[in-house]
Amino acid sequence: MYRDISIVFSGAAGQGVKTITTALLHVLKKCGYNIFSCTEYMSRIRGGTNTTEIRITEKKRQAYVHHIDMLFALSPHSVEHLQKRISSNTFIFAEKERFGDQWATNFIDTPLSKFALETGSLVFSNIVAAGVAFGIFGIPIEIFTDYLHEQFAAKGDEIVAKNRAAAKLGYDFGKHIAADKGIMPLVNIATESPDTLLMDGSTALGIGAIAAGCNFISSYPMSPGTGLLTFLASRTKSFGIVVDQAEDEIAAINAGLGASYAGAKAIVTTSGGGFDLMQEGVSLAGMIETPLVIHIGQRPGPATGLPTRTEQGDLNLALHSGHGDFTKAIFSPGTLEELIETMQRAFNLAQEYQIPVFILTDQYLLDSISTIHRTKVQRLPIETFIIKTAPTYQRYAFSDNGISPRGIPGYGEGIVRVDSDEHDENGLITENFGVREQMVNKRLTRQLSLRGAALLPTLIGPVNQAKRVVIAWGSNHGVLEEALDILSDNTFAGLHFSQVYPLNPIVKSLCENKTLIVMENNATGQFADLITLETGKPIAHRILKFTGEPFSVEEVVDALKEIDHE
Amino acid sequence: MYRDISIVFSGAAGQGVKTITTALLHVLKKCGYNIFSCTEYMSRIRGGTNTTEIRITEKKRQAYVHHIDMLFALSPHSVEHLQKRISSNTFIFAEKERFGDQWATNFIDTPLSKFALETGSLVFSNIVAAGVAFGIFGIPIEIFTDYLHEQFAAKGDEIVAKNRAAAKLGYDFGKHIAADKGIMPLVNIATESPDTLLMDGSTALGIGAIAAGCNFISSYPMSPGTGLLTFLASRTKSFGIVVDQAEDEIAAINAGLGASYAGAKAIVTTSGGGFDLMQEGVSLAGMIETPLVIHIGQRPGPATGLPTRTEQGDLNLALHSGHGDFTKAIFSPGTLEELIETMQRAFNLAQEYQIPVFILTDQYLLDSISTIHRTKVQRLPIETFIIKTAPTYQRYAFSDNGISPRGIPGYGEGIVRVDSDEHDENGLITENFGVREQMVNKRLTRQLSLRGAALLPTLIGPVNQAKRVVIAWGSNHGVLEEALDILSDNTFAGLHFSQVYPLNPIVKSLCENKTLIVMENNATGQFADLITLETGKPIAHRILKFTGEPFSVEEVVDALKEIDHE
Amino acid sequence: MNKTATPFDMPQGTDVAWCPGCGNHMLLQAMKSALHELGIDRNNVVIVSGIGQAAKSPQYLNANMFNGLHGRSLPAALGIKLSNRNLVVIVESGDGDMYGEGGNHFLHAIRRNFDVTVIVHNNMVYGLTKGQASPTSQRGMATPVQVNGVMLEPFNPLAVALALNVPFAARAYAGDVERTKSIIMQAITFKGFSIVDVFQPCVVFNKLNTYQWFRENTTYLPENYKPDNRGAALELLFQTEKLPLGIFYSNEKRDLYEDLINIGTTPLYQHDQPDENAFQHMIDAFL
Amino acid sequence: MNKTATPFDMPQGTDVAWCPGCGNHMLLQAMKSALHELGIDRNNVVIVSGIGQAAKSPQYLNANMFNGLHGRSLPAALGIKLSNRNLVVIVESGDGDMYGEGGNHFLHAIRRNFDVTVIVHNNMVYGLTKGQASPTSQRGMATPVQVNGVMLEPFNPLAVALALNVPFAARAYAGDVERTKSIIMQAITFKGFSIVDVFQPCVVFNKLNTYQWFRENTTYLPENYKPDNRGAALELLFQTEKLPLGIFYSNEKRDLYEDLINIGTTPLYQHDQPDENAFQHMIDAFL
Ligand SMILES: Cc1ncc(C[n+]2csc(CCOP(=O)(O)OP(=O)(O)O)c2C)c(N)n1
Ligand SMILES: Cc1ncc(C[n+]2csc(CCOP(=O)(O)OP(=O)(O)O)c2C)c(N)n1
Ligand code: SF4
Ligand code: SF4
Ligand SMILES: [Mg+2]
Ligand SMILES: [Mg+2]
Repeated sequence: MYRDISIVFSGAAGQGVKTITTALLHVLKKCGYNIFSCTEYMSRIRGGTNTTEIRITEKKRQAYVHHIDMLFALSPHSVEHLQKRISSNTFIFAEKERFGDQWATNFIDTPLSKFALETGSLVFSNIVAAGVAFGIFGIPIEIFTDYLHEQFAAKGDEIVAKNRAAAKLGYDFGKHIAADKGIMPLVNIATESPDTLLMDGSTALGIGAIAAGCNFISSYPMSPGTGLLTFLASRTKSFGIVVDQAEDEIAAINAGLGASYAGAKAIVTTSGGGFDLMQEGVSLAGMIETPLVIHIGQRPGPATGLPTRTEQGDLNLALHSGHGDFTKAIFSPGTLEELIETMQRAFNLAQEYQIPVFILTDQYLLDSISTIHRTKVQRLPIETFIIKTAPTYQRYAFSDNGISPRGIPGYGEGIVRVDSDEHDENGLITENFGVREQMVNKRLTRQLSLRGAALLPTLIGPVNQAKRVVIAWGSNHGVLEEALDILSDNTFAGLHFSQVYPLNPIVKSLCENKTLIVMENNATGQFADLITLETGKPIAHRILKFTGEPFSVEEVVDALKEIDHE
Repeated sequence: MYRDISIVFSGAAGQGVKTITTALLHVLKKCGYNIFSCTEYMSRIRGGTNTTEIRITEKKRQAYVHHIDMLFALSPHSVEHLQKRISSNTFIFAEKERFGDQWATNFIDTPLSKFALETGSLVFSNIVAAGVAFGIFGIPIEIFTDYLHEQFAAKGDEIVAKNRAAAKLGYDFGKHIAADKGIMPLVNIATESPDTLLMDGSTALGIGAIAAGCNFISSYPMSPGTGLLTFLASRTKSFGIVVDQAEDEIAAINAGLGASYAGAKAIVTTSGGGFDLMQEGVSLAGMIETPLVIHIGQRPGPATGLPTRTEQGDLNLALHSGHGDFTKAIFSPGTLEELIETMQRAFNLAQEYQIPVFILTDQYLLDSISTIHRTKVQRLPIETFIIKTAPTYQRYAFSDNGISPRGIPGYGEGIVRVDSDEHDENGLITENFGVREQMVNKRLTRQLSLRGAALLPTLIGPVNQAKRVVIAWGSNHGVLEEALDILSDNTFAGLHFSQVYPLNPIVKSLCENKTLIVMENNATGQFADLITLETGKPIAHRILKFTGEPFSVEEVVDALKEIDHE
Repeated sequence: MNKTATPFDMPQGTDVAWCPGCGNHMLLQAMKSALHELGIDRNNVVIVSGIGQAAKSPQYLNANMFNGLHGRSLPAALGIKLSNRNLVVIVESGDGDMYGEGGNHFLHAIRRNFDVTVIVHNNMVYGLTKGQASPTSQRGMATPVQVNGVMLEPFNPLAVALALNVPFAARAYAGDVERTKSIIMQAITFKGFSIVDVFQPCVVFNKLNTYQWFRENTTYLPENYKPDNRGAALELLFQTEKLPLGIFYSNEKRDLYEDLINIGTTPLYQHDQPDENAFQHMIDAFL
Repeated sequence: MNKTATPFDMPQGTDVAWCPGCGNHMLLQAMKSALHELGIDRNNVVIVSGIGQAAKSPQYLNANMFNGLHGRSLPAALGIKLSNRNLVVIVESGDGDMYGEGGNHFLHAIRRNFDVTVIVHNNMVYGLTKGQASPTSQRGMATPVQVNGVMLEPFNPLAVALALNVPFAARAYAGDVERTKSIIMQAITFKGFSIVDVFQPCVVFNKLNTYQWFRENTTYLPENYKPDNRGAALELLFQTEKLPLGIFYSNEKRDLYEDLINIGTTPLYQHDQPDENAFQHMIDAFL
């Protein structure tokens, strides 16, 4: 009797893994199950192997697990690809006729094509597959057929009827297999209110941006940063967002800065390689003190690397991006809530401090689907800080905190000059050494208050008592939480950072007299180094993964246990 | 009686400061004086104020001093510009008729134009000025007139004669003033062998590159990186160097990598802003394991900043450049000897380890002129590491130290594939997680031996005994040496790093139980942070300067004294 | 040189970093007069530039200024225009800035056809970095990098622009302030992407293309020339003897990007709060 | 499709990541046959590419490969050619790779006229990143980013190339393997910068420009067409009804960059030690 189940669908690109899992997720959500889904796919449009894991859990979980309870293998390749995750407890559903030689006797022959053809066409295979899954779980078929009705109503009654028929064939087969193999139905662990929203990370980011008043995006497509661009593009009309697909990343960031100079709330989105090209623009943002939000969807590098996989390798890159010394902030959300909230925070901070602000995510986080309660969609007040200029306006007037009132061209009677060269208070070029020094200090002074305002990490477990603290950032929020929960060892606690730079001074005290363990998805431990630099504390252990896959709950548990035994 | 004198020439761009100082330096070198010269200029072609300091010293010195013993002010602006460096001990030579209102009674009226016109034309003013200087120093005029003969012989006897006449007028005036003002002639502190070479930093870099067998440069002009490009361009013929001025920095680095792939010894040169644009290329170098030397002539940022000034602000930028984790090395020479040597080392290391290697210099170092004894021009054996490929050749064959034999296309029977995507041993695209992990490790393993082979810092003074160690890198070698010498306090010693990354493990032991003081030309202390990260040692004091000027000997002495009093 | 005072003059005593005799001084005068004669409110103009001698122009012109990165003026100008289409956006750039480092933006900004005026100070050399070849440098010119003379085919900016269907293409000569001013005025008035490539003598680094050279090697398009034929304009631009000056092509029929993407006349800074109903509606779609 | 075995075939069982039915398969076949029929030694060819579906081509062709960064194939090709002019250097790129991200290099590589053959797989869409507009996308095509359809003027690559005085410009259609092969052969044989823009159907993301569309909307240049007139070629390229295929322009009279800068035939890897006399001589000049 499953209280926590992992079902994996895997097949070639174009085989419809996405259709099946979307249907499943919607229906499961409607039933009030806690669901989480993550996906890994190849850098190709057809063929290869794409895999999606759906977890149905009693507690709300937001992490990838390695083990597979049920596998729907749509292609022989997928079994090969997932070999390491398959155990003797894994039920493997596959279609014998597709597998030929590669058929194994413990597979459950699932005649998707046959049922689909019976319904009228092969296109129904995916609905059959979803039907099978529902049959096995023992979830009432009506909820699924209602969903199908909703989806296909526009296409006419016949289509709806056929989909229902396909679903029914699959469903009955599933029920039959469940009985046959002794698979117990999913107990009712459906504790979630139906008032939740189902979405992936990119969507949450987009919602956050819109909530922040974002009205300009210029970007060049690059996985996994593109999702945010398409999300905003599809909302152009409702929210009056200007969307421009740039000719390259350099154009994107310079257009973003031009827009921001003129008063827009601008964002750019990209990934590591595209971001490399934006660095001079980041430096310009620092110099002209113009707000900009930069989203980096991380993926494994160097160079093109693994374009559709996940990694957390761009922290140092963002932190030290752009030549010269100036102020930055970096957010690293790990849940839908955090994605929505930190995006708004990023916009507000960028406006208030007139600096470039980064959001670091990764493929795993952006493509993972989960739920958030409608009421948990945080709305921060939108702050703008634009003033109407007086005739004597000076864009870079000196001030105590380093920040000058922000004027924009065409609003007020002042002239607004921004300059990539070192400049005076008017924004005009200067080579005066004294002014230079003051301007450098002006650009750095704000770092102090920014530090004080930095988000505190989320405490996971008894941080005060525990002697070991496991530190994670970004997408590793869920996996750390779950691993610590499973470990249930009071000597361990966790800290999750959804802002990685600057670090609030309180972080230092949190780390006092602890054995620090940092887990992150890169090869060297970039955040580990940053913690040391910012707090002076050494890092005792680094748990690093850089295969292109996210951490699984199991391997984090194992890694922590190993530390425990040392 | 001067044993150490600082003479400063200052005027508008186009007024000939360079002509005067070049003449002086050549003649002084011929006389065997120890000379050092540094220059600061505005980002404009005509007008403004350009200033060159020439030091004649008893000991060999390679540092800027703040105080001015003698100032030749060719324009009123220059006095204004240099006000802070002028004291009651400064003799100011200027032409009354040029100064009008701005004339001060303590100036020495020096009728350069009048003498020049007497000789025939205003163009001789610069020669007159040089003559005045020689007259004051009491250096025999013949050495100067011989130099003029050499320079102008090709232009005919009349020109030579006129130049001599101009020189004589100036010289006599200088002698007269010296006598009048009680300026003592320069004692004979000429201890240098005449067998020295006189050159600036860019030249030394270029000589190093040629000595290393460099045969390809592709770059886009950017101060102060351009000097290396023009030096190599002017040697195209003698050394068969392919020189291509790229359309932008992105093209430059990608052309460099293409060339290196095909077997060339390639270099690119730029400054921080241009380097920002090269970052994706650096990442590619890391991924395809292709050697490349990258010269960054640093200048003050962010953005365009102060284009013709000096700073050491790009260390973090270089260190963390390019997305993804891979191996790099960074050199930071501080003297002519080090420039020549580390450039060769950079090429050899790049070839041996198949990695991008950086040379960080700055405007101050590149434009400073000094001497190096002919025999001190180090020549390292040129190493290449290219193999003739066999039919079964695999570009990324796994090996213990992570380095695979390097084949190039068209040499041997193998096929040579390099790939920006994650790849297998053949260089073909892969998405296999296991191979990915092995390849990341392959690219990082070599870091270990690279660390062991890292250059040790130069010890200045009694490092073992001293309780305080002052750390400098790059262009601050000379100023640290001189400041410690002047301080002559046994509790202080110095370390100069001409390689800043990776740090040799021995560095840690050098820092054991010392109060560490780091001096550098940037606003945050980038190398200070790196020392802490690499050695675990905290930095007690940071001496930072970021006005766009180099450190002066005086201010370093003062800063160290202040620490002493704490 | 016609030096009438204009509201675009900088305060007296402003230090101008250009060399005496540089063509930029005249071009600046032409620019200021053009803006003045068009009666444009200086609070409503943004001059966008990159880096170079040319790109310093807005430092000497009293209006809003975005003096950005080398080569990147066009994307910045695009961002500005799309955020507030009420602003008059003018780009001032050098031949290296626009056609070298900025070449890709040149191509794709033209494709967009947003309303911007691009003035390129084409001195056929990199001035600020001391005399290397620029994309428009003529064959044979020796420089510190091109020691054996320039060998590349000179970039033909207006031909490329026309190949991309630019709606307005003109060439001027800075030595002729009056006609340059008039061409600039027409370019600014033109709705859409207008480019004016201005021959600008650099008296220090370009000893080949001097005032005299330009006078001898240029000629204005005939009075009766009709700038409505792309093919004919291209033929004139392939001409290498007497380089024609004037407006080669002008065609206001191409749609403006601002209209196509339907940005309203309200500047973005005035609607930076999302519509609350739309927001709830969007959210609810994920229920 | 003519699938003769060639020395450029990859080992049996090599996984090809393109979609079934994609035009790239045919173009690959044309490439391999062209190289084979020209009798080129595969050890002597370097295929350079960027990133995209098109840019994967060299992964499936058994020769030396430099599969570099998105948009950056041309500079890499330049570096390779200048370091060893004995190598046959071919670039395979997509429309986004070459004309979008790589636009600036496209301009300036043509100006250099080094000996390289550039094959652009022009599917008028970004394939690998899932269907956004590319510079050559036709107006009106809706995509996930261009939700209201593409609005920009499509990039006219060969017109731009000709404006830059490219010496060889051709267009092919991947659906016609034989004639594409023959055009590619002529491009490779041509000494200088040769570009072949190949219409390549993307069966997944471009539902507008399908095989059928290309068949209906293209036509070969007449048999008697003489590719020696730049103006005439441009007129043909401005044509928007039936898009002509074939060699628009071919002119071997332009000097090669390799000759102009006088690099010898000895590859650079063979002279990577400085001449000792020259070195001493250089040093002594600073005495
Ligand atoms: C990214 C970058 N690369 C290089 C430079 C150096 N740089 C400044 S201006 C310039 C060229 C200027 O030439 P042009 O645009 O023709 O202007 P001009 O000075 O001739 O008016 C260069 C290469 C820079 N500032 N930024
Ligand atoms: C610097 C950078 N930006 C963006 C990307 C993402 N990217 C990869 S391929 C591609 C576009 C491919 O389009 P095209 O060149 O037309 O090739 P196709 O896939 O259509 O053959 C993009 C945007 C990248 N890899 N690198
Ligand atoms: S260098 Fe040339 S372009 Fe620059 S200001 Fe002087 S004359 Fe003008
Ligand atoms: S997505 Fe299009 S271009 Fe890419 S392989 Fe598939 S059909 Fe070909
Ligand atoms: Mg220029
Ligand atoms: Mg394409």
